[in-house]
Amino acid sequence: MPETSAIVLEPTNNFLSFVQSHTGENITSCYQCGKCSAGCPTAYAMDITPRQVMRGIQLGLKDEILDSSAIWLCVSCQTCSLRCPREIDIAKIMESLRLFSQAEGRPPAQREIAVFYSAFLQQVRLFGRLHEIGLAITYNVLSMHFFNNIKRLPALLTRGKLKLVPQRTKGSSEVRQIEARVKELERKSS
Amino acid sequence: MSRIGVFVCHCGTNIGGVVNVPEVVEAARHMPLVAYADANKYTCSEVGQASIRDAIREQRLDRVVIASCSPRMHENTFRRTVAAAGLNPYLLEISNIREHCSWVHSDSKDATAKAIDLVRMAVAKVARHESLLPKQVGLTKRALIIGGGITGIQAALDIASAGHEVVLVEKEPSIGGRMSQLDKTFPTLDCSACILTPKMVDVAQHPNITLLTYSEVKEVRGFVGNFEVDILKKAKMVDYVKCTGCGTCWQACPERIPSEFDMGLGSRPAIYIPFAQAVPNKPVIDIANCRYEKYLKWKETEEGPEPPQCRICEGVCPTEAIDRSQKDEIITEKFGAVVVTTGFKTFDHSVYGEYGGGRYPDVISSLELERLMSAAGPTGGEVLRPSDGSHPKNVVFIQCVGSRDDKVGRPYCSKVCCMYTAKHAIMLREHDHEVQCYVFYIDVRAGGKDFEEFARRAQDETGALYLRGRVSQIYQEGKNLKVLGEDSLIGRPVEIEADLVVLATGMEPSDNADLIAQKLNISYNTYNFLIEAHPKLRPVETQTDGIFVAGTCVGPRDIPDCVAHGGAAAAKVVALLSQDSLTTDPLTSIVDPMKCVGCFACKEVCPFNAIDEQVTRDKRTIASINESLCKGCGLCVVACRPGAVNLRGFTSQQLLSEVLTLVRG
Amino acid sequence: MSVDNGPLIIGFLCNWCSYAGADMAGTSRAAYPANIRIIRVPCSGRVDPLLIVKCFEEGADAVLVAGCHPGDCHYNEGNYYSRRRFALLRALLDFMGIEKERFQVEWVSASEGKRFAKIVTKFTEEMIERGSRKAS
Amino acid sequence: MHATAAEYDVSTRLVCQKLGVELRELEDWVCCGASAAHSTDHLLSLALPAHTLKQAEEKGLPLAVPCAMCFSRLKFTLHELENKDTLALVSGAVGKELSTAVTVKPMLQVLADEDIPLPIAKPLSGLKVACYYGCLLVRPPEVVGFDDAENPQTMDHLIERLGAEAIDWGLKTSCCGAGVAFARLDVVLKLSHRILSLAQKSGADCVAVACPMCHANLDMYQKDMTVKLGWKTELPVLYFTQLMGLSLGFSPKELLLDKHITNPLPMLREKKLT
Ligand SMILES: Cc1cc2nc3c(=O)[nH]c(=O)nc-3n(C[C@H](O)[C@H](O)[C@H](O)COP(=O)(O)OP(=O)(O)OC[C@H]3O[C@@H](n4cnc5c(N)ncnc54)[C@H](O)[C@@H]3O)c2cc1C
Ligand SMILES: Cc1cc2nc3c(=O)[nH]c(=O)nc-3n(C[C@H](O)[C@H](O)[C@H](O)COP(=O)(O)OP(=O)(O)OC[C@H]3O[C@@H](n4cnc5c(N)ncnc54)[C@H](O)[C@@H]3O)c2cc1C
Ligand code: SF4
Ligand code: SF4
Ligand code: SF4
Ligand code: SF4
Ligand code: SF4
Ligand code: SF4
Ligand code: SF4
Ligand code: SF4
Repeated sequence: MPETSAIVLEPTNNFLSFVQSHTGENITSCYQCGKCSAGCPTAYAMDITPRQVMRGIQLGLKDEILDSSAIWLCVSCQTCSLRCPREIDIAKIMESLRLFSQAEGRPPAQREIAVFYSAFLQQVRLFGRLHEIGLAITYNVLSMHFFNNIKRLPALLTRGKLKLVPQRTKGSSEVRQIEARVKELERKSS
Repeated sequence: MSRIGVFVCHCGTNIGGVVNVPEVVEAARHMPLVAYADANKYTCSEVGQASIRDAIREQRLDRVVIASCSPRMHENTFRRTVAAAGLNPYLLEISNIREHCSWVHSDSKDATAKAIDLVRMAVAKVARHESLLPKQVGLTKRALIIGGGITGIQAALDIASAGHEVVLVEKEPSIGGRMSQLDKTFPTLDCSACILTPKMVDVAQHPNITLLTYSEVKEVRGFVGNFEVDILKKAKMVDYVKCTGCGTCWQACPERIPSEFDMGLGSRPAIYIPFAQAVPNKPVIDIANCRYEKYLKWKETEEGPEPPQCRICEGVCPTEAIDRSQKDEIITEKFGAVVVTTGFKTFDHSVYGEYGGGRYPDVISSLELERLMSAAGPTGGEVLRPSDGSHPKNVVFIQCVGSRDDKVGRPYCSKVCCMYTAKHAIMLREHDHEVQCYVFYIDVRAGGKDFEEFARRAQDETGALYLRGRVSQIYQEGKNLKVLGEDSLIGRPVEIEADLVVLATGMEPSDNADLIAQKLNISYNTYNFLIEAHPKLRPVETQTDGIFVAGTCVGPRDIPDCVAHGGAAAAKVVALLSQDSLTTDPLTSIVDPMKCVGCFACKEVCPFNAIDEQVTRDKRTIASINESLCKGCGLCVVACRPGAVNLRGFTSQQLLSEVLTLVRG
Repeated sequence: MSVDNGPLIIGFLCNWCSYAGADMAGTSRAAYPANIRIIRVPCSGRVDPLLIVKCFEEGADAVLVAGCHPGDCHYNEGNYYSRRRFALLRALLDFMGIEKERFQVEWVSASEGKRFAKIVTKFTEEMIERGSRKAS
Repeated sequence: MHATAAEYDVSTRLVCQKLGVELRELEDWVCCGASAAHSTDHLLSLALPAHTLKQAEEKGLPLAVPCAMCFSRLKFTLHELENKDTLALVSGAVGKELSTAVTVKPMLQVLADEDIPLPIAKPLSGLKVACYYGCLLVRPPEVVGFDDAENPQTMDHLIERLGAEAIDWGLKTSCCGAGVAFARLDVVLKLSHRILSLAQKSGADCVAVACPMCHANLDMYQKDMTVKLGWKTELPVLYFTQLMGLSLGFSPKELLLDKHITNPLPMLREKKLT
């Protein structure tokens, strides 16, 4: 952890209780076995491993955790949660930490990933589903191949007749409405 | 009319300093039925006890209340005191005015008022006490031991040496248990067979021990001192009187079956002894796999292709010991005590999909490694990879597999695997100096005499690299295995390419441990480990008198602990069997035959199966309580709607009178 | 009844755990109010719900039943039965117009002397606050 | 769920047609937001998939989802909506009364159904396939409720029914790097390279996938792997629906097999499957 002086521990660990109550996960029960980090595909690239993220929360090292690259490099693959012997949902905690970090307006340690995420949402907002050109403009590190062949993203229904409906974008206005309502709800609750 | 005597104790200033003792004595004098009241400085002292005895005689008292310390402290002492004065010892009630009064209240007035209440309640209760006689029942001076591992062997030898008869029931064809599968043993590295075999032979030769191998306990009836047990003796198809154990048959048998003893790494014939030093050293025929038995089965229906009629064993046996007329047989035996030593099995690691789920031949369990290292094992003591028979050079050990893992429902520590992994690391290096061992651990638990030194040896002298972290995944890559872990001390993922991975699989109780427990009416926990009467103070006793437990069926432990445990259980059994009769506590429940309607609500709740059905002379089926089994919990009393059961010493009338005296004043 | 000040509380304590726990409170001099009168029973499963009803009928202000922690019962499963019975009793008390707060069930082990004292102290204070049943 | 690739789309439709599985596209689906939404806003990450679920519910039809990420989010949403408070909250956000009475299945599960007969025209004999499921199709098991999380078999059984050999290998469910490709290509390269090289070492002629994102990561960057990680060969990465299509008698062209970055045609020709 990027701390050069000794860790000064406070008798009350607000960060731990905050994370625990918001995720419903019992982080105290982590016994630091490292199985999460051992199986994490991106741990090698993280500044601190998922196990150390858990330990950091146990110690209340809020800044180190919320400013870490680890929370942004986590790809939500669920491997850690699947195997944790203490049945901690680490992936869920990582996800929450990203939210907390953003909510505090911290500059993300992995800027590109965070930017990509918001570019992505921007797309959904505009078109209801992904539009490769739009994303390419918004996110300039685009590899053209990736979205080259994308026509639509079908959620398909089995049964009934095969009836292909041309792509519509009615969804996008719905997304904007949903987003507006989410914002409203969140404003009320905070 | 009763003549009750009340004796109030000062306990120096312990009681007297807070409670106004003279005031309590004075109040007692005016309580109904109280004929005499007095105070004592130290009631439990010889002087104090003498004054009670004198008062009983002089005042012709027929019931006594002593207001003093907790009954848990001196009830038995004072029972003897009143008995010495000729009273029935159960006509005594103790009023706890020290622990429950003077020691917890400081206000003298409140404490005195409370002490008077407590005495009044005791007086009301004692008036309703009856004379009770502890019963004497006879006992069978024989012990049954279920399971012939090292624990059962030790217990059998100790009980037998104390002069009592022992029957040792073992489900396998040989005794020896898991220890017989081990190569060397920590922390001294003695050869397991070398220290175990002499004990096994002692069991076979001891005049007081009857060995019933290939047998199982079917049913248990009765109670302490008087158990009746049905034992199933499975057909061995070999006449042990004629058989000399010459081995001709098992060498000739053409059938090959994976050997249970070698963890499936080797094979055995259909007529077999599990291992060379087996006791008894005589074979059994595995009916399910014997060719001729299959042929006989086939004859019944003639469906499918006809199997060969082998019977080679019969042909070669020089003593004509093969006896196909044998049938499974149930015998009934009587015992005074039972010791359960059914041991353990290792956790089945195939539930760990991330470790290959049992698919990779070179991911083996530690017990399999023991067989590979054993000179008597399938590879003659050479450690060879199961996949291709090559000598592994990079060996990864993973500790805590199936232990300390909520995900697989095994949160407990198996206690021996840190140590045996260290043993394996040391021994692999002894087998082959080029072997590099890697040990993934969470903690190295080496509590025990010479254990830490031993575990250090693995790290200091063999160059084994200990890595702190639990492995997340193993996968096959070409001929080798890729192991993904984290070194949690440096905080980085590590990858190792291994030739062999050894999983230190945890301990769990043998199959059917729960069924055995149910038959014996003893408790077991969620993992089926048997529950002792008290984890610290009564480690080998159970809640059911006369039933004892020892060894790994109670919880994970190593050989030294198993031997100590087996010996401890034996000592308890010997203490029990050395009595000529057993005294039963008379504070049991009793059924009023006139009130009982035969609903058996009582029977349903009784935790000790103490309630039987009984037919009265007028042909009604009613409940009857076996006083030897009843432990006086009183559950039945509350369950009985018509109020036909009552618990001696705590009758419904007594409890009610305590309440009424208290509330009405 | 000689509790001059405050409520009368009857405590039924199982011999193996809670009675011993109360002894432990004594041994460790963990003080608590003197309102409670303890009746020893072999097991919390021996306590007949009807007896508790009787206590209230006769004018007791509160009843405490304490037994071994679930799983620790000296008789294997006695406290398991009592747990179920007392849940039913609570509903019944409500029906009879007795505030169910006046009846409390606790699990106290033989080593929890201090805890026993705390439980009794708290319970007594609550009952003082609630007042005597006669008065109300 | 970034979008579905044409190869997947086309081959799925062809196969469905052949098998008589009839598909209807939701008129109005909304992107689940994938990891982007759940990385940044929890409520939104539930509301977007909930909207899609609602439509399926209104139609009374089960959802067959081709994208693993999308499937995962829909299942997660269903799982979270089990909680009454969450249900109310998300209903508020979507502006409709939601329920959890919708069946959501991955396309793989729908098409691998053993009850649907496979009129095999050309068995894929001699073809060794490494079935790659990726992480999200099977995880977490209590949420997705589909196959074994460590060693799934659905696709393997299907591939065997096509006459090919499904090899046993150890990285079926290892993560390929998912959506970090844009920002941290190095990470995706490393993870995908590990997967591809194990598949190849284990004797596979190709990798079969069931998700557009898995496909993109494994198929597109093999050249980059050669440059950065010394990946010496190529390993075709096909949609399982393309393999189904081949065995059902469609031509490589129809199945858009020529559109992949790592060209599978030489390999298929060598195996005499084209
Ligand atoms: C890989 C490994 C290495 C080990 N190495 C060491 C070591 O180096 N040093 C050390 O001290 N400890 C070691 N141990 C631990 C040691 O094996 C055990 O402590 C010991 O063997 C337990 O003995 P037991 O008698 O309790 O049980 P067991 O040996 O399991 O014996 C139980 C017996 O009961 C029989 N049985 C079971 N159920 C029934 C039934 N229903 N009816 C009749 N019979 C039944 C079984 O067949 C068996 O014979 C090791 C354990 C393992 C797994
Ligand atoms: C801080 C601490 C906490 C512990 N907590 C626990 C716990 O929670 N649970 C647990 O299970 N264990 C606990 N233990 C361990 C436990 O205390 C011991 O296992 C146990 O008390 C040992 O009992 P013993 O009879 O062997 O020895 P001791 O208790 O030492 O008894 C030996 C007796 O022999 C007497 N003696 C010594 N020499 C002679 C002589 N020459 N002649 C005559 N008499 C002699 C001594 O005066 C002493 O009375 C704890 C230990 C410590 C230090
Ligand atoms: S796997 Fe679970 S217990 Fe182990 S370090 Fe990670 S979070 Fe902690
Ligand atoms: S969910 Fe995140 S932290 Fe967990 S293993 Fe996957 S990438 Fe690593
Ligand atoms: S009998 Fe009990 S209270 Fe009386 S002196 Fe003895 S120890 Fe003290
Ligand atoms: S050949 Fe006969 S005597 Fe020899 S071991 Fe076999 S059964 Fe016994
Ligand atoms: S009959 Fe044949 S197969 Fe059966 S035990 Fe004898 S030799 Fe072996
Ligand atoms: S003894 Fe060691 S290896 Fe075994 S479960 Fe305990 S800590 Fe793990
Ligand atoms: S519950 Fe009472 S009435 Fe019923 S059988 Fe038992 S003793 Fe008889
Ligand atoms: S008192 Fe308890 S042990 Fe005795 S018969 Fe009644 S329920 Fe059974």
